[in-house]
Amino acid sequence: MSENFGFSDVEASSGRFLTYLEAIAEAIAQEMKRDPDVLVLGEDVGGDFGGAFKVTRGLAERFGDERVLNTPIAELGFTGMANGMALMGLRPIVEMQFADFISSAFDSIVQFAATAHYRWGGAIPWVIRAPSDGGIRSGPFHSQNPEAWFVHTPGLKVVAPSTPADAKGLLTSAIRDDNPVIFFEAKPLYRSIRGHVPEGEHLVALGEAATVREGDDVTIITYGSMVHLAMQAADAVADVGVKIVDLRTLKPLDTEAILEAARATGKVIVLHAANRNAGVGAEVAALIAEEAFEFLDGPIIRIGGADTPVPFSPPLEDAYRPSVADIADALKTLAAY
Amino acid sequence: MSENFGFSDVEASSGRFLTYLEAIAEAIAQEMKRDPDVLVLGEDVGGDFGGAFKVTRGLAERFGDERVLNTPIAELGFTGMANGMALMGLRPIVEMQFADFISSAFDSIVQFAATAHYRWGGAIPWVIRAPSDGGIRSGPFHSQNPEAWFVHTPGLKVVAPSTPADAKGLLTSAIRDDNPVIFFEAKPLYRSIRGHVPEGEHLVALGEAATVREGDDVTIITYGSMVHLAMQAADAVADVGVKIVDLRTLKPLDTEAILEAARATGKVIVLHAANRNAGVGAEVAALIAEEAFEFLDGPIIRIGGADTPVPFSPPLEDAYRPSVADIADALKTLAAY
Amino acid sequence: MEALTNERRVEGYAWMTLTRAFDDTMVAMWKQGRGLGGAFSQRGHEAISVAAGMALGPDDVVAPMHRDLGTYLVRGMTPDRIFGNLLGRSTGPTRGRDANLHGIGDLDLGIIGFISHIPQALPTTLGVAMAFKMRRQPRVALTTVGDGGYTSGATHETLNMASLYQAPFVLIIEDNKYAYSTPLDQQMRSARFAEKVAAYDIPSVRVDGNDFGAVYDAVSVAVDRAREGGGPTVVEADTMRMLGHAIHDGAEYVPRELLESWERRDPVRAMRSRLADEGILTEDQLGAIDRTAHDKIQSAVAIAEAAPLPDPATLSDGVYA
Amino acid sequence: MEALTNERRVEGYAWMTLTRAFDDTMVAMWKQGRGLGGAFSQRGHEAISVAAGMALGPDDVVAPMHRDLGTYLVRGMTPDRIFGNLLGRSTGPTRGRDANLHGIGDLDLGIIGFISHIPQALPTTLGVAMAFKMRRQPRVALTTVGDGGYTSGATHETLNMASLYQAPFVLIIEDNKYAYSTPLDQQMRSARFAEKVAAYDIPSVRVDGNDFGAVYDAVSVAVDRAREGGGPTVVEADTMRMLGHAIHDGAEYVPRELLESWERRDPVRAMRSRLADEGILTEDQLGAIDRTAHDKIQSAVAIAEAAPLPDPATLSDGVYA
Ligand SMILES: Cc1ncc(C[n+]2csc(CCOP(=O)(O)OP(=O)(O)O)c2C)c(N)n1
Ligand SMILES: Cc1ncc(C[n+]2csc(CCOP(=O)(O)OP(=O)(O)O)c2C)c(N)n1
Ligand SMILES: [Mg+2]
Ligand SMILES: [Mg+2]
Repeated sequence: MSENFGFSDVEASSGRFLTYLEAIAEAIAQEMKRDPDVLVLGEDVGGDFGGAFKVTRGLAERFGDERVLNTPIAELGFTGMANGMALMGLRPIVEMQFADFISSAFDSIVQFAATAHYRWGGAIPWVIRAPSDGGIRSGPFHSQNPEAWFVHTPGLKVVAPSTPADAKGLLTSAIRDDNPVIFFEAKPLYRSIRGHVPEGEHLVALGEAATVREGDDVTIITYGSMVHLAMQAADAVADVGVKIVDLRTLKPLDTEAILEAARATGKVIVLHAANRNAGVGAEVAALIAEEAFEFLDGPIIRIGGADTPVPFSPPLEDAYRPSVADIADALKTLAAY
Repeated sequence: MSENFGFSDVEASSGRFLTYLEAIAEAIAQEMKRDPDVLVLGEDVGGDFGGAFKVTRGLAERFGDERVLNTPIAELGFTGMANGMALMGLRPIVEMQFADFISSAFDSIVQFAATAHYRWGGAIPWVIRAPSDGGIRSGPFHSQNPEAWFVHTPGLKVVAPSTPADAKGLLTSAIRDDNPVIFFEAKPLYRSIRGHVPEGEHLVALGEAATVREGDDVTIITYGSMVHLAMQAADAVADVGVKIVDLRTLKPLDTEAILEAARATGKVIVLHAANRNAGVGAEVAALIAEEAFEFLDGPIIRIGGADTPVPFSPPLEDAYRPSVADIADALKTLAAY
Repeated sequence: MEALTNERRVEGYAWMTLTRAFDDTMVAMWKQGRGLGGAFSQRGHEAISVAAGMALGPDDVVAPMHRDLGTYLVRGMTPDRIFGNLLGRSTGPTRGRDANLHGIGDLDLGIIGFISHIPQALPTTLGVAMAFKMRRQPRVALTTVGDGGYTSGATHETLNMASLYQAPFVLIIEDNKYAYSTPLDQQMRSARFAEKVAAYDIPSVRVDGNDFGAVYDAVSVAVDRAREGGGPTVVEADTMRMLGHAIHDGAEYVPRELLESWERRDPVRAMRSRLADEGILTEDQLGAIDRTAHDKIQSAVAIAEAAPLPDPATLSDGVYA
Repeated sequence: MEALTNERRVEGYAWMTLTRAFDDTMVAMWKQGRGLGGAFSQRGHEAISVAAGMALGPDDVVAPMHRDLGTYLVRGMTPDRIFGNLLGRSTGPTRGRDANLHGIGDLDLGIIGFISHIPQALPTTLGVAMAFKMRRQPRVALTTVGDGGYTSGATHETLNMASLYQAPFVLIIEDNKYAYSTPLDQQMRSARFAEKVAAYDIPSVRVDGNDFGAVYDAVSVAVDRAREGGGPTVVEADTMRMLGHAIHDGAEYVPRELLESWERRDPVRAMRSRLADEGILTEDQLGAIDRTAHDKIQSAVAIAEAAPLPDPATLSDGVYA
């Protein structure tokens, strides 16, 4: 892997350590145990196999094949099927084998699920789990970060955790939420980071950002795997006081937290791995430029992927992807502004 | 219709007047005559019928059924078919019956067409014509403005003309362009505006915005049907000098024109009919907040649709959609800032 | 299955008459400019939509489409609510949010609201059926698709999964000869739907979609099979779209002879004469049913037209549950 | 159709051997950590991919999938270029942009590069066939789909349109018993593909996918029919995926007996013994072919490993044509 996602928390905090992947698996198992209406469906999720990333391994044995349902290759159809299940009060957790394939289910998500409650009161309490993000040499179709399509679509909720604890807490909240929630898992974090995760029921409210580092000079607003790069960049530029806001939920955005941080430092970097152009960072920057204009002491710098498909070869993918150096440079530029 | 799209040009200029729809039809017919590789395909486009909006009426008789091909209801499949045709050098013009149904073809557009040339040099010279926009009481599924999904997707071009002349000139350029171009037609303009349209070959380059009104106080950056509302609002607020930039092409954006206008007036409104949240306007505002920060004399105000599906009933749709009054208020606010 | 007694047939005739009266009135209103936005006439589909509605049990769930007006009515959605939706009133099932018959769902009535995107109702309805199956409930989910919608990918994905999972799922294919302006022979090489679904190992039957009794029996058999764990069934209903795709559409592309031949098979009149010929109802009784239907629709229109439009302040209500 | 002479069979054996040698070497390299990203073994598919490639004419176009390595080789894509792609080198057909066999298109060789999204190659290939038809060119377009891809919506939309338009389109269904970890019986209720495509009025034939001659003949008939204006054909190839879905996958979910029974039907060994038994080639001659294949692959790997990685400055090159 081109990036070190080593998460300081591993050293720092105490207690029970799980990987990002283990935390997700734990949330699913605990919710399936708690609520018989929760089920899992998707390609290869069932049996002993337990999915391409093994997130659902062991669930079939524990909860039965019907609640851990293998589907054919039919994203549009099985996501539409989840819509119907959800209308009847079930809480399907749909696994996209890779986030890249969520585009195959597009109508079932953006046209039906996103609008049913607004139009006629049909609630759709499902969660789509989408293993997203790159940096691990998987090429254009196994590295995508498609969250912006869904953040732009009214009626959806979009979540993107950066730590094991948040992954468990946000997924638990997403499963209990009565709306369609798309849960973007940063697959480069699956096994590369560990963190302290509360053992029992653990809920992190949707729609609440977290300030994961305090600082007075520059704010970095980011989410997912990039939170860890931001941390490393902040460590690297020790003389700059860096506040880091982990959005955690991308829709609805925690506009208050965003604006508060922007007002506090007056200098803002918006960072994500998805391509920069018309990405979620554009909304964050535009929000600040409109609502916190008087507080700005410098341009709002956006850092994100290039406006190309995600290339496969290491030199190209490294050039495509934001790096610690890119972030550090932006921090210096703004600090000196 | 809730809005008056009456286009001053109708009175103002001289010569040959066509509706927005006639201008589009003329571009298609002229390009089909000029280049035997150009063909039209989609639902109900053929025969005497000529499509839901009658844009392709008469083409089948003139150019034969094979070049004006009726398709089954299979957007994913017939757009994918257009990909293959285009790889062989044909130039299919794919009609989506309504822009709202473009989501059904999503994979064929954002995964295949958008990436083929980058990945292995396979050029995809098609145009998708997408009748978009609302204000005409058509409800959530016949009123959408989905351009942001495609502006965020690397490898596509996105066009959204506001006048008959631009519609002809941009469509002609789009057909001749060697890349996949999504051409968003503002269907409320189809028959509601007329304008002078050059008779013969008429090309408007992709990627070039147009300043359609000069003014020193505030810039409105917009496109499509909203250009006409911006004009009306500027007329209504006579004491404010309003510069209006019609983007015309949304991808690639004419960043120079945007920044130049922002620098010139220091006060900017970004306006579109699509829902505001993470829309194209967010990219425009973020670009300005990053590249023209020192020139800004006020917050960048974004005006767009609400973060809801497009509602059907007049009072709701009018509340959903930007109005002349909304724009005029923003002009006054910024002018007074 | 509830046997098709004469009482049931009379009931069916009453629903079909109400459906036709609704349709006639709607068409007239829209032509007079008393409408809002577009509207779809279902003329010719009365036997299918009413029989489907009547063949279902009270706890079953249905996702009717844009030509299935009769199903909504039979399931208990009142004409004034539907007109309220057509006219964008706050009293319609979508409170002015969705257009014409789109989205007029009401789970209390076991009705799923559909979206334009064809054929989204199929996988949704399969999911409803799967919920019944997983909960071991003796309930059935039914939806319909047109000849046009049949060619769309989600139809294939749904039929394959419905068969794979043996879900209590019933699909009625409304073969009404056109998808908008496109005739069957420009949609597929052959249109023997019942044979096509053999590819999914799903039993199917083709019926005269203008014969109420035939549709009722076929759908009842399918519903019973699904309820008893026998899995999905497809009912292919042979019918004709008698007016344009929507009211703005004059349908000049449809050969007049074709319409005339089907006009002779009008489902409402056919039912009426059967009941008369078999001496089940007198002309007076039939006339009374017709007048009742007409009066119900007139008062429904009055209620809907008098109803308020939604308050713009409610624009963002209900985006989230 | 070019008759399957003994010369052609020997040629076929050489291509199958080269394909197998490539596959063996690739698997070994990836296990040794000499690979980059993931890789798909096609072991067991050699007869299908080579026969398909050989049955096509020089001007025909093919969109091979992730198990069709032999087709790329037969069409003239050299092993060093393919290894170059697998290793992210600037010398691969995608210049380091796409991964493993994805996107290794080259229109000069009549090859379309595929994307992951299954089954996108189907509508794309239909479009190629439609271009040939519209231009009145005697050319054919061929692609393949797995048992898994068959259940996806675009397969249905493509087969329906291919039949409707009578396009010169050939589809090979590679029934290799699994879609990743999911066996046939969890994908569809029955897997008689040849019967299923009757729903589209498309002629089809089921062949032993491990028998080079059988596949060659069936595909040749299909290609000839398409070229002569007879429209599309589906060839169902009965075969087995002998290794995991990709190299990281141990495929513990596949019963060992199933693999053993198919191992006895190994297409490369089967072809080899036929040529030996029929006295067409001596053991020495066969050994020479095997050694040549081995050597070609070794030098291809050397070339690819020595090739440069792409220059990061080229990141944005080629986004637009
Ligand atoms: C995905 C999609 N594409 C296009 C349309 C536009 N459209 C609405 S109804 C219709 C024709 C449907 O024909 P059919 O399925 O036969 O039903 P019918 O109207 O004949 O009852 C079309 C093309 C749509 N609703 N959805
Ligand atoms: C739309 C989509 N969903 C999921 C995947 C992930 N995926 C890649 S190959 C594969 C299995 C394909 O099975 P099959 O079509 O039988 O081909 P095989 O690999 O067996 O040759 C899956 C699920 C994909 N590529 N595309
Ligand atoms: Mg029809
Ligand atoms: Mg397979």
